[in-house]
Amino acid sequence: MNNELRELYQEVIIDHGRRPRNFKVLQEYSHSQEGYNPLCGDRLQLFLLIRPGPEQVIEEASFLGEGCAISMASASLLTECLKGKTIAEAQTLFQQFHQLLTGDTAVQAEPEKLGKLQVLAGVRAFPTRIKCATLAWHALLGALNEDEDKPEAWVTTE
Amino acid sequence: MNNELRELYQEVIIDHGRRPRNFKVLQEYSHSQEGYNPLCGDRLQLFLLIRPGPEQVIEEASFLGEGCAISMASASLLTECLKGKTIAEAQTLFQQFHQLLTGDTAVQAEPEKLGKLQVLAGVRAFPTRIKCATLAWHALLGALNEDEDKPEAWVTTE
Amino acid sequence: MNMRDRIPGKETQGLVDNSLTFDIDAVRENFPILGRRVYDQPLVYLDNAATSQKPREVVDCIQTYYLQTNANVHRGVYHLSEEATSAYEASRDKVQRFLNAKSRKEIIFVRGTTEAINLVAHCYAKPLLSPGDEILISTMEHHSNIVPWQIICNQTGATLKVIPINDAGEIEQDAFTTMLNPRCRLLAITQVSNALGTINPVRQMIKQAHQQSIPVLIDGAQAVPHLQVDLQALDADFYAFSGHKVYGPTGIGILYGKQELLEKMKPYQGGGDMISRVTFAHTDYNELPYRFEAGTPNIAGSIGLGSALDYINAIGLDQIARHEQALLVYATEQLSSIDGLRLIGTAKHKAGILSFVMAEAHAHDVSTILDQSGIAIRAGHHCTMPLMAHLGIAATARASLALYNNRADIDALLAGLHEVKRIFK
Amino acid sequence: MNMRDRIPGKETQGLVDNSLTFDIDAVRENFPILGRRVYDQPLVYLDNAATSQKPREVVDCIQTYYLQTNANVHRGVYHLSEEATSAYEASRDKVQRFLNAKSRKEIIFVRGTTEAINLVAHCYAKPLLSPGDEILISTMEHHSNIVPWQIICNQTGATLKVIPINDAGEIEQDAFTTMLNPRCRLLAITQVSNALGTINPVRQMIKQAHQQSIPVLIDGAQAVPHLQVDLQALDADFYAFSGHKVYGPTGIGILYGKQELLEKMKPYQGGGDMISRVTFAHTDYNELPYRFEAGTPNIAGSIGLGSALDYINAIGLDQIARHEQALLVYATEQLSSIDGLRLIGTAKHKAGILSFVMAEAHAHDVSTILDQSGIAIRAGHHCTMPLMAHLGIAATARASLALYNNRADIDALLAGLHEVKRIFK
Ligand SMILES: Cc1ncc(COP(=O)(O)O)c(C=O)c1O
Ligand SMILES: Cc1ncc(COP(=O)(O)O)c(C=O)c1O
Repeated sequence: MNNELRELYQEVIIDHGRRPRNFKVLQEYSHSQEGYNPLCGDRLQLFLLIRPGPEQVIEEASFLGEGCAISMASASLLTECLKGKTIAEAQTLFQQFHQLLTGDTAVQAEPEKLGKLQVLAGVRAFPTRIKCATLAWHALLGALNEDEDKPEAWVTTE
Repeated sequence: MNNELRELYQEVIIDHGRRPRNFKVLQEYSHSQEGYNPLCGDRLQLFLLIRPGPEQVIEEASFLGEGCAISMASASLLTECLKGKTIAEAQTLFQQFHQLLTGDTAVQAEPEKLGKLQVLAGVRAFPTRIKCATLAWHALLGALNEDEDKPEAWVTTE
Repeated sequence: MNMRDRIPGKETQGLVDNSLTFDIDAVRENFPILGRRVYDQPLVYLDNAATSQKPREVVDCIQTYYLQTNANVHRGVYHLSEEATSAYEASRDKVQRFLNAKSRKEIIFVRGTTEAINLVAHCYAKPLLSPGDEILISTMEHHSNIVPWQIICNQTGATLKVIPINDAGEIEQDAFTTMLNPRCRLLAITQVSNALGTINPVRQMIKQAHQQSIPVLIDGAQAVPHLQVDLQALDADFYAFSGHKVYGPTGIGILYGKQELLEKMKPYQGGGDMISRVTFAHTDYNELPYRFEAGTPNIAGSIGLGSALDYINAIGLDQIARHEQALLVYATEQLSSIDGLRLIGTAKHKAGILSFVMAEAHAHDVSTILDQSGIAIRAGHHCTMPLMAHLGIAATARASLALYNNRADIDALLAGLHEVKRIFK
Repeated sequence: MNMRDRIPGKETQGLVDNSLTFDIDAVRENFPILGRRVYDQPLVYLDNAATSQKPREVVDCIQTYYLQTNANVHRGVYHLSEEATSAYEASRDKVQRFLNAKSRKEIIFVRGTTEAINLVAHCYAKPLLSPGDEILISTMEHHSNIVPWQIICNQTGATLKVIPINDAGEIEQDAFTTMLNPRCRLLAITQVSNALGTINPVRQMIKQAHQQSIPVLIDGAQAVPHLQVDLQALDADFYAFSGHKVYGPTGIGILYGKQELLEKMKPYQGGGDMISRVTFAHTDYNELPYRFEAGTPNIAGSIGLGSALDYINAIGLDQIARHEQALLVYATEQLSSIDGLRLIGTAKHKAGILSFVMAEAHAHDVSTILDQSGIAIRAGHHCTMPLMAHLGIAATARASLALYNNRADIDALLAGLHEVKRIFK
């Protein structure tokens, strides 16, 4: 196994890929969004419970779906991280995560904000897998924009 | 001027191309056929007067049209040759002429039957010009088949 | 370009690599890309169902065309244009002979299988369809043989009917027979499945369809590289394949259609070459096959395709089929030895396509790990999403064979799959 | 492939061949076919409006692709496929920059100009048309910009309207202005006439059409090789051109469409790559530009086109235009000196196209005689039969220029035409 593979398939990822956390439908949810990657057929449904109010906080997050280890682990880790975050914080998290994977220089990297999500940094060496790692994240953005403009039936990373 | 060009553009051809014989509509005709080469835009209309009877003889032939020296000369020489020929003889003439231009081995060459038409032998070295030389001839075949199956509005050498 | 000097022909009986009757090492030399290294590993190319590699002969032929002959076809009176036109039309003749079509007029150059099927859908089927009519396809079709029919069914009110398959991935012949009916306007099926490898009994199916006067389109994209196709024996009404999957260039493919059907069809695209006379009021269309070839064609692509067919002929499709079958048997054995690996597509008659899923790892992860060892396979739905839905899986990993693959390629694949198991232990 | 090392760029100010600012001899070296002999005479290629010759860079690029990178695009997770996809998509970016389009989503790979126009006719115009609606074209259009509109007008009951031209071969602007009206659904005109050389004032015409909310398609087949095209400045709604006329490969071309228009259009062909999700009941189409690129594309062709645009950029279109204009002036002078020769197309703004008729000899005979001296020109209707009918001639002889033509080519043409006059004395 070469270094890139070792970086990609870390213990945590294999574990979350195999036993994703929060893998269920929330009993009560306010937002839901399907995410789909037509390239490989990965698909998932993200569920969020956001209490209305001035400070919109994500109280619970879960998902269901099927796909590769990267997309499942990324979704699993995402749902773990989201709990307790405000919408603004979630959006910052998206940007940071995207920066981590693509090295986008428009966004200043603040890796400490990502916490455990940093285990996905190895994806950066595998450009074709970035879509897998960001699938749940695109679903997150879709869910948060649901109220605003026309809600898409599903979002894709294509 | 190289030999091939000399062979192609013989005096007779230049002359017939410039001043085609029988270049008119017949006052009375029994058959007529348009010929058209979409490749270069050459077009002509052939007119035949064939008296009905057991021995169908072509009494008169003429044409009108515009095109290159080869197509005009070939049409002019054809109308000269057709007069007095039976339909069967005209068909043999077509085969012989085709043989002259293409070297088709399915047909035995009898150049003496072609008479003056032999000046067109030089076309053989110019494959792209064979269609020009045979345009009037395809119109001839079309005219002779007119009575039989569905008459085409025009025939082409394409 | 005398290939017989460079390619071991049928006379070479050196039994390299066991049951093979051509010299696989010599053949591999014809494909320079096989010498490439990926991540410092030798390339093991097992994605031939997506596209095949090209022998040097084909690439040289394209190069020579551009550097020595290039001109537009059909309309020039000068030497280069004559040469280009002859080469282009000679390629059509090669395709005709290769498929044993009755006439060169039945061979239409298109971009690929997808365009060929769209052409038939648009120019043949659509004008025939009324509400209640049916188009019959199978569960294992490629999107290219689904979507065009969906589009015209939507436009006309006709219905798309789907022949079921069994667990091995074979068409249910009894169901097929009962689905043939007078409202059926066309049967469109693949000869070889790109996702399962299944070789369908198309000759028999065409016969049955014809008994009810139903015309048949065969998607030959995965068949032409691997099986001898005799169109007159098959009696298909339409047949489609892609150049890039038969060792030829991209951007070129063939639609075959029976002359009496093509004659009745309106043209597909309008433009140069497909017309014989244009006025602003009216246009007369050109004769076959040109009526369906509007605009400047892919001249170099067509000539390259002819060269690819020459290459195949020099080796012999029977030899290629024997080689690939032997390798398929070996690969099937080897893959079956892996714990938790399940082959998808176990038809009795199969071409060299091995689709599989692994208990531990998703196809996508399998492909990424193999890639790091230089092994190129495909992971995904293989443009057969409805088939995947039927199978209840989102994706398979797929290794697909070509004439230049050898046992070493399969052994590398095996080693790679063991690595997958180590990572996902 | 660093072309700047091999091609004399703008910095080379050696004024060879009079007013030229690039080294024409060095440029000719880039085109190996120009070294060919025909009937033992050096080739003089003056049929560039039909198709251009290819620089070695472009041919090498195609060869390198096939021998080192070849794989199918968009669907592979392995290295070769990634490389091929990157190269293919990089080519799209090059086209976008070359034409200054706003977004890469607006750049669709097609077979050529003909297919591009058919796509717009079929997917954009046809669904809009009702009886009484009009499509506006001009008298000087190529069949590819006539026949697609005729077909959809026939199908929908719309009317094809034709803007007249004056004796010089220029669009009658007054007539054009009066023909714009609320029933007009599309204006489709060529930027440069392939038969006359006329450069139409398309920017102004687009502005006028837009004032009445009429969208405009520009046939750029003869413009892109010779003029700098800035799509954002031009504000064309659709723009089409062919790779093979801009020093690129056959079988590839571009349709540009404004994003907001493309978004609203139904797909053209159905198949792989143009969909995002397929069930037997329903299909979701992919996003732009892929929605219009069904099936395996002409990958090598697209990459070759990118390389051709690199080649042009390395020399500079402004330089090319200057060179061709200077040569056009010279050739016009020389041809005008021949007794009985009449130039067809004498617009004030002209590209390097010289159409003519001779009193003594038909164009076809002219071409045959020139060919024997190695000179390739075109004779015929140039796929503009309605224009020929308007001019009252069946055919013209046409010499058309490219960046590698020089005065010696024109001098050879002159000598050949004198030979014609000797034969037809
Ligand atoms: C003005 C014009 N439009 C359209 C075309 C058609 O281009 P293609 O044959 O590459 O589709 C041509 C080339 O012949 C042309 O000159
Ligand atoms: C069975 C089958 N049909 C159709 C196609 C489409 O071929 P292309 O993409 O060359 O048009 C393919 C290849 O992907 C295939 O495998």
